[in-house]
Formats: sequence, structure tokens, C-alpha cells
Amino acid sequence: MGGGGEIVLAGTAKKESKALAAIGMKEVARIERKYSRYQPESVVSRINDSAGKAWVECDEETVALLDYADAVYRSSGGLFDVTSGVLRRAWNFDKAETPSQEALLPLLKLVGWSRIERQGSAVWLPDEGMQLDFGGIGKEYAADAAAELLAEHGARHGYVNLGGDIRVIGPKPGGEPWSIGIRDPRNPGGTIASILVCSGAIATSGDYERYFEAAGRRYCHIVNPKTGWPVSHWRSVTVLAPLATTAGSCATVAMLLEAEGLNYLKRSGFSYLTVDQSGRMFYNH
Amino acid sequence: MKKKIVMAGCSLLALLTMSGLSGCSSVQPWEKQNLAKPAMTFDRDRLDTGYTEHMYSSKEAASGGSGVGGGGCGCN
Amino acid sequence: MKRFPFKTCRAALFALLLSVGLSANAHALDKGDKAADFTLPGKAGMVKLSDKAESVIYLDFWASWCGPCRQSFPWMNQMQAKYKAKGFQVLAVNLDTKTDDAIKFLAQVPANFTVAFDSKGQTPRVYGVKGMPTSYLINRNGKVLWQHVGFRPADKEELEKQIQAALGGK
Amino acid sequence: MQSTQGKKSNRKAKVLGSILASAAMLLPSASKALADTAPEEGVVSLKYLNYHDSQTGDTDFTAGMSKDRMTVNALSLMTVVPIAGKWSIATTFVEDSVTGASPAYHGWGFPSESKKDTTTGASGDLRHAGDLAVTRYFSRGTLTAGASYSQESDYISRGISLNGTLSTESRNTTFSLGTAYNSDTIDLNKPNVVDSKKNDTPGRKRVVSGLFGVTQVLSQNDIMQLTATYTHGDGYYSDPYKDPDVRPGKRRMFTLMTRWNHHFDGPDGTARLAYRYYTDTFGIEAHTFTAEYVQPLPHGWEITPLVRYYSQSATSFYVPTGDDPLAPTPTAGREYYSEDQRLSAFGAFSYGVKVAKELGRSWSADVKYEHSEQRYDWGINGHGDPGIPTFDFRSIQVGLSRKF
Repeated sequence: MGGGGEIVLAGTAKKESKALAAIGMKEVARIERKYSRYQPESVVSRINDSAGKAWVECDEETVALLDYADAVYRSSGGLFDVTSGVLRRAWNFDKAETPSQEALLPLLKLVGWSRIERQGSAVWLPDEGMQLDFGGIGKEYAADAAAELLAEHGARHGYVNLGGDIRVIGPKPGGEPWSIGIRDPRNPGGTIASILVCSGAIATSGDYERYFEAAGRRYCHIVNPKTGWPVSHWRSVTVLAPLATTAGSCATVAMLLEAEGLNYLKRSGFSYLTVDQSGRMFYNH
Repeated sequence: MKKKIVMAGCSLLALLTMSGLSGCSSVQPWEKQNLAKPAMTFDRDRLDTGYTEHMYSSKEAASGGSGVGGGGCGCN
Repeated sequence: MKRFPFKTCRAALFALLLSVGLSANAHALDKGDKAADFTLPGKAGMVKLSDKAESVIYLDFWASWCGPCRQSFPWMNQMQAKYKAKGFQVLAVNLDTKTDDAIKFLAQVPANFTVAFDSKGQTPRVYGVKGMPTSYLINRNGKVLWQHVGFRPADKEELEKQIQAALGGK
Repeated sequence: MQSTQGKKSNRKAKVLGSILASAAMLLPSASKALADTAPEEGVVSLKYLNYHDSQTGDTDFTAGMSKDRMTVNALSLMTVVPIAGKWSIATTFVEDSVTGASPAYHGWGFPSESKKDTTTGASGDLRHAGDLAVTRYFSRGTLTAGASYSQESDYISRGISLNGTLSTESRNTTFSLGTAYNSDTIDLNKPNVVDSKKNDTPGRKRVVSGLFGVTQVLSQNDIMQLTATYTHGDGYYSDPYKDPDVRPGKRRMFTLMTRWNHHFDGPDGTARLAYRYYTDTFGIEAHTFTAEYVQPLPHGWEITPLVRYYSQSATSFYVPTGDDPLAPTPTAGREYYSEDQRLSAFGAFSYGVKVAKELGRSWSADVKYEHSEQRYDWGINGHGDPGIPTFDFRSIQVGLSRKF
């Protein structure tokens, strides 16, 4: 999943907070190890290696994650597709070159969540070379999982922050909300707004995390699975929702829906703040 | 002769409604599954009723009864 | 041409109208009453109202044959999802005399909230249900905040405000 | 296959699973189509009617008086659009075309030197009609304002109506109150109008009507409705195409209708019974009994056989046929007179059947056949006119409708 992680706890003795934070971090590490494409023995790698060859039995947590991926796929009208990670092979952000259509076509054939087959807790990727990638879900899910675990262990005040996706465990000890700044998509050090949050989660999806610019245009890592090309309408989308998993998916889907993203966020009923390519902000909070 | 019939009609109306109101045990809102069926309602297929009433009233002297309003016609 | 005896007939009709007393039966749960507890069979195991004591409960009495009830389900799904994290629970009590009518309905209309079955109609009697559907909002300490009869799309906004108010004030 | 280590991680998996489940529930849908809100019971329906009537002289007195009379083809479209459960707007359009005519006088249309043969008695042309009703729904009642318009080559009718209903708290008793005003104009200078009537008083008619009804739930399977209507009409009632035909200039009508629907738990069928009592100042008194039985069948089929009996007395100014049914009867010394057979005493039996089919959740189609036969000696309201040949009509209706 990449990106730094921090757990802030308040209202308990330093030693106890440290122990609690360690438990949280252990949970984040477990999820990262289990669902990372880079770790050879992770569940995701095992599924990807059996693509086109064999069915793979999954444990309850993985089945829940696959169900969630399906829910987001349907909710986004097919744009949020966990099998679109394979397109990253055509987009090398270090070389700063746009891929040719010939390079993209074979990869596009390997994308298609609707072609994944599932029987009970087993999953089958029909074509060799197809790949699952929980990148768009895993980080936010880990934040939720860690926060729930800490709350279970008695933590009442604090939050879990994984690379900008934050799940609040509870307000500051006195009950005041945490003040969370939203990064300026075009000025790494600066923030464009800050939101007071005492419960729920906040996640941001932007075109500034991994990108390159060529011929005056910016190509970011959020790729439309149907065209194979990166989205360009929004600079960043920030969503406030009860769970980080939901906030993260809504932000990413809004980015993928481009112009239609605003209506999607309005229908979600969550608070949001978006910045378009001209720098104009749209929000309802 | 007519007077008697009309009086009978009115008193029948009054009698039935009175008995209807106090007599029967009142049906609870959640016991109305049969009453909710379309066949149990009184204005079910308006176009069918429209044609049927129109046909009979243009071939018989009597007309109306279930409602007021609606277009007249020179059906002769 | 004899005079037509309309006068007498009209008099009889109006007499009838005046004599009809609009009977309002006595017992019903009013605002501020304690919500009567009950235990009913649910989709998976028994459902007890007081088990949900900590949360704000939207108690809805419905039946498969009732049109407005069908329209309220998508909205109840949305409310349940939107405010679940804030401790909001929809509890939909089905009053079909034949429970498998309800099962057939639930196969067609998704219900992402707790459903219980009362084919004998005991709980609606206690709560004084007047029409179908009838919903009650019960706050965290078990008091009935209000009763709402029927369901119309135009009611959604007002109902959601009431739910937010109930959730807001701990 | 990773084995789950013991009960603790199994419970944890459940907690984590529930995070993802509730996260999934919170997701809005991209396309509106996904969120399937239940239909608000809006309806669009189309109905075609083919009507044909004929007359058969099957008694020795009316021998030879058999003739096909009239054919009507009609098409009607209705839409009901609900608005946020508070309002609904219903519109209906009808276009019917009439060919052939009803008899201008006794024995009209039969070759006989003694009569002047007028060509037609009915407008062989198109009629267009439409009405609009706006209904406001309250918690225990409704209010409906309606407007109607009907036009054919020689007749224009305009009407407005207001109807309200109010239920008791238990909704077991509903009162309804209604009133309507109709204004019709008859074009008297059409070519086929009988010469003597061309300069009659202006062809206008104004009708005011009122309605009072009570609908009462009697049991879980029984509901009854009593409706009384009173109509007060003034103006031109004579028929411009018929001679001899002079009718009174005002008409008061009173109807009392009792309807009772009973549901049978066993076959899940419904019996629908109705009795209408009618009386008016033309001297007509009529009884109408109708009975239907709606029987649902598997796969969305539904069949409804129906029977109807009707009996009416003659108007006080009906001129019966003399000893020769073909010859006109002298009308000297009478203020009002008419030979229109619809004003004579008769009885009528009708039977029919309607078959409907549900097509998926929103479409439904239906076909209805009905046949009615009138005979002068089938009535219970006094002796009929044997000179009137038996009259039959049959109708076929085909309908299609869609809920949305």
C-alpha cells in the first residue's frame, strides 16, 4: 500500500498509548502483508499466480473484501475495477511517456471484474495474466480495522492516519474535534482547508500522489479501466464518511466519474470537498 | 307509488349504513390484506367502466349512479 | 305530473350524516410513553426491542400487500445505511397473517435492516397502529418521540430531520 | 488454504467482515437506475372498443324488421401521474367514430311507401372527448377537481366537477361528496336536422349533479358502498334528428346505488355485486343488477365472468306503436311525445367475460367481450311495446396498461 502511517492516541499514559499504538500498527502491517501485490506469499499474489489455472479458496476476510470490491464495482457503474491494476504496466510514471494503443490493447483485455468467477468462498481469474489489486481499498480498510481494534482495547481519543486516509477513534480528551487539514493538490506543503472531525473518517483521492506531466498535460495513477487512460477532471476529491473504506472508495469513484463525480457525491449524502483543474472548489459541509 | 319507492330507498340507505358502522367489529388496519386487492376496490379499470357506462346509458334511459362529472355526448 | 318527493329524501340523508359519530378508540401509545417491549421471530433468530436499547429505533409496522410500505423500503435502507454508525436502527415488524407472503415480498424488495414477524398482530394493537404503514421513533432511553401514519415520498425530508434530531441530542 | 487459527481470529474476521459489509451499504449508486425506488403507482393505459348493435324482428308482429344498426370504434388513452404521494394528475382522451344510425322513428329504415325515408338519424362522424382530474391526497381524505370536454360535429359538451372523500381514523368508513356542472350545446342547423326543429329554442342544456356516498368495511372480506346521486337538468332534451320527438325541457334524476364486494379466502376470488335504483321526472324507473366474479389464475392470468339484468318503465310521453309497427302513431293533443324505443318499457339481460394477464411487474393486458339483449317483455316495470323488435348489442374491448 505504501505511504507513511501514524496512530495518534490521547488521554492515556504515554506507556499505555505506545502499547496500544503498537497493536494498531501490527494490524495495519498484517493487512498490508496479506493483501500486497509486492509480497510473493500474500493472498493477492497467490490468487494472481493461479489466474487462468486454478480456483483459489479464500478465508472469510478475503471473501468480505471481494464482496466489497464487487459492491464498489456496481456502485461506480463498472469504473472502480480491482482488476485494472494490470494497466499500470503500460503507465511507467518514471519514463514520463504515454503508452501507444498497441501497448494498451492487450492489457485492456486482461481487465474485467465482471469476468471473475466466484463459487462460495473460492475465486477464479479466467485468463492468465489477470491481476487483482486491492490498492484502492486496502489502505482505508486497514485504517478502519486498526481503529476498531484500538477502540476494542479501550482507546477513546485519537485517530489512525495511513497516507492521508484518516479514521477517527474518538475526539480529543476534552471532547473537542480533531482539526484535519486537506492538502493543496498543487502545493505539497500547503493546505486548502481544514475540517473539524470528532468521529467517522476522511479520505482524499488526488492526481498529485503519483503522476507525470507530458506536453502540458498531467497523467495521474487513477486510470479509467474502460479506456486505459488516466482521469483528468478533478485535481482532488476529499470525502467525510462514517468509515474510511467508504470515504476512500467514494473519493476514488468520484475521480473516476470525472464530471459526473459531483452528482455521485451529492447522492452519497456525505460531506465532500473537490478541486477541479481550474482550481475551483466545490463542497457541502 | 314513486314516493313510496324513494322513501324505501332512503331508509334502506340510512338503515344499512347505521348497522354497518356500529354493528360490525372494526377491522384493524393490518387485517386488510384482502381489502387491499385491486378486485376489492370500486374504481378499478376506469377506461373499461367509461366505455361500459357510455354504452349502456346511450342504449337505455337510465344512467349514472357511481359518480358525477365526465363528458356528455349527443349519442342518439 | 306529480311533484317529485325530493325534499323528504334529502332530509333523511342529512339526518344520517349527523348521527354518525366518528369513533376514536381509546388506547394508543402517545408521544413520551415508554415503548412497550416485545420479542418476535426475525429473519435469523429472535428479535427483542430492548436489546437495541442503546440506539435510536425507527419501529415500522408494515405488510406485503400495502403499497406505501413497498415505497418506504428503499428509503429505510438508505436511512439505515446512512446513520448506522451513529447508532440508528430500523426495526420493521411485518403484520402479514401468512408470513410466507412477507418472505416472497422480501425476496423481491431488499431490506438491509432488522425484520421481525408478528402474524397474530399483538404488537400493533399495543402500539395503537391506525394505518399501514405506521412508524414510531424511539429514542435511546426507550421513549416514543412520535408516531407517523402512512408513507409518502414527500414525508422523507421531514422524517429524516426528525431522525437526525433524535440522533443529535444524545 | 490458510486455516483460521482458533476461535479468536474467527471472531475478529467477523468484526472485520462487518466493517466491509456496512461500508458496502453506505455506497451510493452511480446510476440512478440502480436505486430501484418502488413505482409510485403511475399508470398509462390504452383501451380499444368495437361495438356493434342490431335489431331482429323475431315475433310475428315485428316480422321483417331485422336490420344491422350501428357500429362504433373507439380508442381511449389514460395516464395517471402521482406526484410525491401528495398529488396525482389523471388525463383521459377518447376518440370514437360512429357509423350507422339508431331508428329515427318506429320502423325507420324499412322499405315502405307510406313513410318519408330520412337518410340518417345519427352523426356518422368522429367524436373527441377528454378529461383532466387533479387529486390532492390528505392523511385521511382526498379532493379531486375535474374538467371535461367532448366535441362532435353537432354537439359540444363542457363540464367541471369537484369530489371529496373523508375517512374515519380507523379508515373503515369513508364518506364521499361530489358535485358537477355540465353545459352542452347542440348545433341545430346541420343538414340532417328535422326541418321543423331548425328554429327551436337554442340547442343548449345545463346539468348540475350532486353525489353523497358512504363506503363501509364490514369485515376482512367484505366492503359495501352506498351512493346517492341527484341530477338537475334544464334545456334541450329533444332529439333533433327524430320526428316525431318533442321532450320536456327539464329533467330531474335520482339514483341510489348499493355495491358490495366479497372476497372468498378459499379460491382467493372476489364477487362484486351492485344494484342501482334509478328514477326521473320523465317517468322512468329502472332497476339494474350486475354481478361479476374475479378469479385469479396461475401465471398472472385472471378471468372475470359477468352478468347483468336491467329493467325500465316507459316514459310518460313515449308513443307506443299502433297496430301497424311501421306506421307512425298520431301525436295530436300531446304536449310531449317520442317514438324513441329507448324510452319504452323493456328488460335486458347481458353476459360477458373479461380475461386479463399480468406481463411482468409493470405491464398488463386484458380482453373483454359483452353481449346485451333487450326485449319488450323482459322488464318488471310495466308492460313493454310489442312493436319494438328485439335489440342486441355486443362489445369487444382490448386493453394494455403499464405501471411506472
